[in-house]
Amino acid sequence: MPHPTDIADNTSPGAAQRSSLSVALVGSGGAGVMTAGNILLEAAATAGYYALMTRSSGPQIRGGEAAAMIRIATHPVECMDDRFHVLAGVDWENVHRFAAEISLAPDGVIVGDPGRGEAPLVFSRSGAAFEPLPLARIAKEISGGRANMVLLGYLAALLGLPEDALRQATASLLGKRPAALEASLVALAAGREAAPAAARLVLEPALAGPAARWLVTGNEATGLGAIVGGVRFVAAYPITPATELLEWLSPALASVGGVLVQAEDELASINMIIGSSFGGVPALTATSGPGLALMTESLGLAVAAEIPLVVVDVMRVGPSTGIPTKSEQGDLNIALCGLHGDAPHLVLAPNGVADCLQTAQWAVALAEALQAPAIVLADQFLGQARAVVDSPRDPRLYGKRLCAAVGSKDYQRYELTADGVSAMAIPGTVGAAYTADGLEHSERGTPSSQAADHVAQLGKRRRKLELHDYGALWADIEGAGEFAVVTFGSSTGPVREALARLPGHIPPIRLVSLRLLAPLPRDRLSEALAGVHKLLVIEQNESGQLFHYLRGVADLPPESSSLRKPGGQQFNPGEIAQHLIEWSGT
Amino acid sequence: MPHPTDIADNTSPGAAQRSSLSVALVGSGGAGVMTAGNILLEAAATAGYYALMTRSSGPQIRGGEAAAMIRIATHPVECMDDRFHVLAGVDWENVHRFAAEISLAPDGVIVGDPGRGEAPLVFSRSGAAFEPLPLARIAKEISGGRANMVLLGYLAALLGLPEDALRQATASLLGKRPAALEASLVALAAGREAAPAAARLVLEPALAGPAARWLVTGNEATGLGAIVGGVRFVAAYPITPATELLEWLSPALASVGGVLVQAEDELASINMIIGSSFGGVPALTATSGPGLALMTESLGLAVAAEIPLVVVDVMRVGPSTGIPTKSEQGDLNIALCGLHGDAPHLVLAPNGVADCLQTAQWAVALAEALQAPAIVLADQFLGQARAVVDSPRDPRLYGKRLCAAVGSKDYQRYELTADGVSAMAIPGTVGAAYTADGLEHSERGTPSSQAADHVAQLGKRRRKLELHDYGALWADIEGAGEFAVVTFGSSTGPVREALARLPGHIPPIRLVSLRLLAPLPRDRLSEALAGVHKLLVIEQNESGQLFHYLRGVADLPPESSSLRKPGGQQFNPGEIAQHLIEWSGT
Amino acid sequence: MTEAATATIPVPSDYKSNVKPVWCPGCGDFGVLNAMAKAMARLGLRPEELAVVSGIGCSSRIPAYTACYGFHGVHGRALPTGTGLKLARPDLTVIVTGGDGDGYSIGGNHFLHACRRNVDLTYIVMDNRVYGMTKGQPSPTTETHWTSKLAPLGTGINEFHPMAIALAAGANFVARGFTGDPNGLADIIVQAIETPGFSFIEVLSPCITFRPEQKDWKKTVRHGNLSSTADLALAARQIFSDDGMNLGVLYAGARPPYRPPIGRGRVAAADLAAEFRI
Amino acid sequence: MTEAATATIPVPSDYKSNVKPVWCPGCGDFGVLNAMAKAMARLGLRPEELAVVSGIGCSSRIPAYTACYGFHGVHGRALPTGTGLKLARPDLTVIVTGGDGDGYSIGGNHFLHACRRNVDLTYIVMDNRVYGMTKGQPSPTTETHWTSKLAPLGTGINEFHPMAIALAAGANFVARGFTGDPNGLADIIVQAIETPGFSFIEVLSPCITFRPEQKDWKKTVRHGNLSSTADLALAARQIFSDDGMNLGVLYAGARPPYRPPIGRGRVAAADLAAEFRI
Ligand SMILES: Cc1ncc(C[n+]2csc(CCOP(=O)(O)OP(=O)(O)O)c2C)c(N)n1
Ligand SMILES: Cc1ncc(C[n+]2csc(CCOP(=O)(O)OP(=O)(O)O)c2C)c(N)n1
Ligand code: SF4
Ligand code: SF4
Ligand SMILES: [Mg+2]
Ligand SMILES: [Mg+2]
Repeated sequence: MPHPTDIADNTSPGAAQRSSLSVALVGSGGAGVMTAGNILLEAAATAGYYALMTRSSGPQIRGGEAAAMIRIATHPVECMDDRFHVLAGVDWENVHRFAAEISLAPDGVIVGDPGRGEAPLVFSRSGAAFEPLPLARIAKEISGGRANMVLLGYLAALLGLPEDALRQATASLLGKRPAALEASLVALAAGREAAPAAARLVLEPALAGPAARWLVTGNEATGLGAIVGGVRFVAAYPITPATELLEWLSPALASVGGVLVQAEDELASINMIIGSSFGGVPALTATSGPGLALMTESLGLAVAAEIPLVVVDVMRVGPSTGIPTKSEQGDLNIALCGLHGDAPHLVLAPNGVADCLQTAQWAVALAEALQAPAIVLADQFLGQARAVVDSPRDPRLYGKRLCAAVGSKDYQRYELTADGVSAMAIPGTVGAAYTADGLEHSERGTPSSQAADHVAQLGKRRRKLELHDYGALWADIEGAGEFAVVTFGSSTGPVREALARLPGHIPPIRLVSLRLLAPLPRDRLSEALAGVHKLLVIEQNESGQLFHYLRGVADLPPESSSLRKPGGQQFNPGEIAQHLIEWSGT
Repeated sequence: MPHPTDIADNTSPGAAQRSSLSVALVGSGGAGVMTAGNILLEAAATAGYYALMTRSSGPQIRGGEAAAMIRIATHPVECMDDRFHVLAGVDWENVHRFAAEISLAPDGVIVGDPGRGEAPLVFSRSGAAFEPLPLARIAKEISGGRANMVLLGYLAALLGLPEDALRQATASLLGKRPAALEASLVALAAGREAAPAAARLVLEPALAGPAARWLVTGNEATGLGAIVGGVRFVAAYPITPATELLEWLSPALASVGGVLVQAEDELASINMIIGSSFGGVPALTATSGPGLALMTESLGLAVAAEIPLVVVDVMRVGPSTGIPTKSEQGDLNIALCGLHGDAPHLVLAPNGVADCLQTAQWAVALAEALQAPAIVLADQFLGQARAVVDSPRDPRLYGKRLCAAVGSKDYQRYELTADGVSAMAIPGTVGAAYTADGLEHSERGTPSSQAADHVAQLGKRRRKLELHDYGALWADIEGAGEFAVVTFGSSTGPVREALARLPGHIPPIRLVSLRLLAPLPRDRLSEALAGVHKLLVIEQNESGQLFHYLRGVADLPPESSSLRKPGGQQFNPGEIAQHLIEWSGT
Repeated sequence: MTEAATATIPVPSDYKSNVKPVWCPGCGDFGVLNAMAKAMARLGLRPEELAVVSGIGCSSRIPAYTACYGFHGVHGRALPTGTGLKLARPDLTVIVTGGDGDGYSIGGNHFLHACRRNVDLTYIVMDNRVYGMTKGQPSPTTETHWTSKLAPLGTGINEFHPMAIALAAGANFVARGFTGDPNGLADIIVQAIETPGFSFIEVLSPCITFRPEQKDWKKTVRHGNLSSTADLALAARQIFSDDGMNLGVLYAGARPPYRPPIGRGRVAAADLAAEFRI
Repeated sequence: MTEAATATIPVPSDYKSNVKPVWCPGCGDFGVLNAMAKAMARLGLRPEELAVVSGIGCSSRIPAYTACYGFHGVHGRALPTGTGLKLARPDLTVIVTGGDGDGYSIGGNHFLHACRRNVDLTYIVMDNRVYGMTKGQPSPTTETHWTSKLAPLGTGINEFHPMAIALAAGANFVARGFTGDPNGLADIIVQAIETPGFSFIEVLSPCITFRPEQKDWKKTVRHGNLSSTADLALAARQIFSDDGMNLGVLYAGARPPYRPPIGRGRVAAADLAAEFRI
């Protein structure tokens, strides 16, 4: 049985050129690691590559050691590779803290200034070769020259990135500071010169131009999807890792005539967007686990009073304050079952950086169509990863609410319609004034403690979600065969890549990546799993939340099992491939 | 196949005496329905009967129509009967609102003042005979006489309750107001005189004296259990139907040297009890669904920082504000899965009025032993029902925490012990100062964003709950056979009675009433269900929360199905018996 | 309200719905409902241009008793709901209502920040110094020594001073009314609605059932004893000698309200994608 | 702290742990930690008799840097946690700490009610007029026109006045300190802890990273410019002319603290069952 590293992504392991290369840039605070990383990413994009960058930093609030982790490939990438090919250090201060996140390939390279000492043993014991580069000395010779730029020039040469692309990217990021730009260009050139002529780690040429590509983070894509879907009001309270989404939204909303308010807390955020949506303006808030927990009472109100809205939860490691800067898929439980009483609502999850756009947009459309709250489960990985992706397809889904007409006769806000959706009167509509209520109510909205009204309204609220035709977007389904993997969100990237590493694998394995988690389209899932007799549910949390949820509500094949890993460190394709081989072999 | 009403609880249907009789007393605000009901209940207790009383009232805040529903029996009763044998109205104003709650037996009796007109058709069409009683006229003839007391005297005679017991109960409830008491005794006698000599509805003689019985509500029993278990600090915010629990606790705690604080909101409540428990004083809060929703963020803190505490959720109809005065088992989802991240904790549910004591006491003991939060799912029915019960057995379970000793060397608050429980240092302990943290942490408690620490601490927190020996209290298991019913909480009463109505039923049906819902003792459940090939899960909510939870985490027999009913109206034994017959017959 | 009524001069009854209040007979909140209806009629706004938002409590039941658009939300969150509504729909007149428990206990933070944010809302608190809906527990404004089942020895805590907090937090209009004087109260409500920014009205509204002694308020209130000023320091000084029974407008400021830029952008949503294209 | 140290005269370093702060070099919070340690040493309390409770934020990291018992809870809830701890354990000295976001934004309601409840706590807020931990968003005390990514045009909202609110809500001790003057701040902390009831200290503590202009505070603060009074009206008047840069004790009242009856009951728990026996 082949070991997953043997079947790694690089089509010709021994060859000079590779289809995917991963670089980790590290250094202490102020070393310019992030600037260099961003330039490298943009250069890769400019040169026609796909790419992905994630970041990590030490416990210090600011100014501590940092790591920029970049993967560049000739094909789309939605996760990091198992191993890094290059570790490039401006210096090595405290960078041993990143050891768990940066596993070096045995044939990898460590680049650093010999004057700064050796790379920590946790890295060098991988067997990677040390390539000395006198960063300080070279930088010193350039007026305004900085070590990070020298290192970057060297790296670009090592990887075979065209010089032009690098210069262009540098100009684009540093263009506003001409002096810095000039010095940087000189430093880049100096670094390039110092690189070996024939590097072992060279990328295959990019397959196409970057014409139809975007460089975007998941948080930005989510924000754009929300606005395109129709959101014009956002109230939120800052929280890592959702803050950047809000910071992107604030000016963007203003430019399209919308508004973002910073609320005093999450209780205010959710109720402010309820107010806006009651007023007819589609609304959203974004938060992370702790904030979502504070919103569940009022999410129940949105269910009962039938107020459309979207809550984006950019998940981080829990429970409690957990690890704010790391990713986990641990809020599935609370998103699905965190409301008191029987409170049916929508739960969606994007399964890639670009998919954040489509999923957010769909969430707005569904919330508005079904007059129900929708929770979007993004996560720190998707939200903060910056990626070069194919320009996302426009799903052409827009918020459209069934509204009561002026002068509706005998208007009943909570009328028991066949499909469960009843017309909502927007304040200002003559003759349709009503009071929205979180108390159980009659069709007219008058509070009622009669069991019959309760049964009827519970049924209405469930029905409207169950009867809706969600179309094909509910999941991405790939492959065929009697074995299947079900996953969601940011676990999809490594699962998909693991499967791609097992071409022609016997038995063949299907992939179902769920985009709509609640209500779970049970019939469609059964269809998607027709003929499957062995199922594996893969997710990033400790307790197997998706696995238990699916067992609870769906009819899974008898041989169903679970592969899970707590957050703090993403799955990599290799470990999944390894597991798939063992699992499908038994 | 017999219809469940044919197999009703009354051992000899045609006979003059019955083992259980149900009476509904109704009237408009100020008619004294509740006073009369309470006296009747206490009289039944004094006469050696078991009994149960629930109440209902109209939408008005105060002073609206009211109904006291009382069941008196020679055997313990934990639910209302299918039908009422007597409907007694002081007047009929708006009492049609209780129609759904008061279903009259065809051989029942309606008692009322002919001067007040007839009982609403919704009641009289049951076929019940109308017994006219000139309440107003009789009461008028007595100085200070009131119609409710006349009616009560009549009722007692009708049911065959000893005169002495009634007088004693009246004295006990009105003893502080001698004038009212005297007038009442005269009115009772007058009512008794007006009753027919040979009533059709007479109780069998009580089997034993009331020596070892209690008259208690579930809320009171919960409060007592908590205090006996060791709770000395309560912080809470009023909410129906938990308020009476708090109102009982306030003076009771003071008398044992504890304290109750009214917090500004539920966020404060939960954090105040966290503070108390961190300080070493066992603590509790009580709330209902909306309040529980506000507490989940900080419940996660209690999980992560390993703070023992108890939250009692007296469930009412949800979602949102729902129906505050009615019961539902709809908060199971949020109690089990409402915390963000992987946050293992305890969830318990009392399955009867008296069991509230034992379950609350056990919850305190478990929370303290496992340094974890415990949620107790009571409900409006259990909490507010007042019942005559056998004096509860003392479970002899007390909160006992593993504490760090003075001068512990190299004290590590979150040490990775084998059983997952590590010693907690109580502030004041010399040499063991530490900082409790909701951030992920090392064994010492220092915040850590390392995946390895996260994995280790997640494992510790899960392990301590999973490895604990919960003993026999986890469930009440009754009967044998290849068919089984699983239920919990206040649904247990009607299920148990339904099974009792099917003596010798083929196939025999087992009952498993879960007291410990999380962590679910999976092995014990498997044992309890060994040999079962058809399973029915019964619960009071719309979506089948227990059913889906059990499917998700346990291995249920292949033929498992669900019987559920939304809140607002309790299950009655007859409808369950009917369902069991159909279900077990196919 | 009939179609015709919109064309004729509005009367208070145009602003009441036909839903029967659940309040106890004699509850002070009836008078507040009347005063609101009077004020609305005087302002001549159409009911559908008005929205009444509330939390949970006896007093918070008021929206459904008006003929306006109403929102009966969760306990303590009426102000954020009203804020979101007004920011998204600046064309509506938004009145936020509730009780002392809803507004000052669980909702205290939103009260602080609504005063500070100064969105153009009118906030009417029916203060009965008790939790009516949950049957008689002390609220922040309850007198220290009032005993109840939950606090058998009294709360032992100083009372909350809503008007002092409103001033300190930056409300632009602060007044006290009495339900027993619906005309005077209606005057205050009209003035509050007409004053831009956040207006706060404390209304003494007895709870007949759990605080029957509050029936005496009709004897103890002092009409017009607060004198309206735009000087914050003067207003603060009045508050120091206030015993809670003085009626009238305490403070009417001129701070411009917070106005959201909603509807003013010119970019098409799809064009926002430009920044991501390589 | 070593065993021996408890017997000798305590020094500030006895009150610091060996956990390395995550704060940025130059962060104002270092000075607050030093001042707290100095104050503790002056008071001569043993570290294990002290508990330091906080919420979430850069400033809220402080408990673990002391050698006392510490509680690092969730965002905004430090005051209730401290309140519960103090009520259950009146023998401990409880200090609650945090930032302006933690205390005045999400935690505003608890601030109001802690002032009002007057439990014997000392509350130290490190005010840097920004959310440091989440990288630079405006807090309630942020100046209206300060621009940031989240509020590119400034907040447009009046600043929150913590001391005015504390006075209006009933805090028993109100003062302002500056991290750049650890001795003066230590004096204030000592006085706050020694004054029974709820003591509130606003500490100007610059965020070097997101508000570098706050480095100038060392030039703009005015030492001892607030004059301590027990007269609430006088204190209120001082607040009206305060620009936020005056240091010292503003108010030291004599309201008796809320003291729970814990430990004073005499009934055995099991005897409570008597009332239910028939
Ligand atoms: C989250 C939550 N906590 C508690 C309650 C219970 N509750 C309903 S109304 C109320 C207090 C009402 O007092 P107030 O606002 O003064 O209104 P009043 O009834 O006196 O008019 C409370 C505590 C609730 N509905 N929701
Ligand atoms: C419920 C919740 N919401 C939001 C956050 C994110 N958060 C962490 S710290 C913080 C603000 C900190 O500001 P401040 O209290 O002023 O402390 P500073 O960092 O400035 O010292 C926020 C919003 C959180 N942890 N929890
Ligand atoms: S309980 Fe009090 S506040 Fe509530 S309706 Fe009755 S009188 Fe009014
Ligand atoms: S971000 Fe600001 S407040 Fe936070 S540690 Fe750095 S300087 Fe201090
Ligand atoms: Mg009130
Ligand atoms: Mg701050």
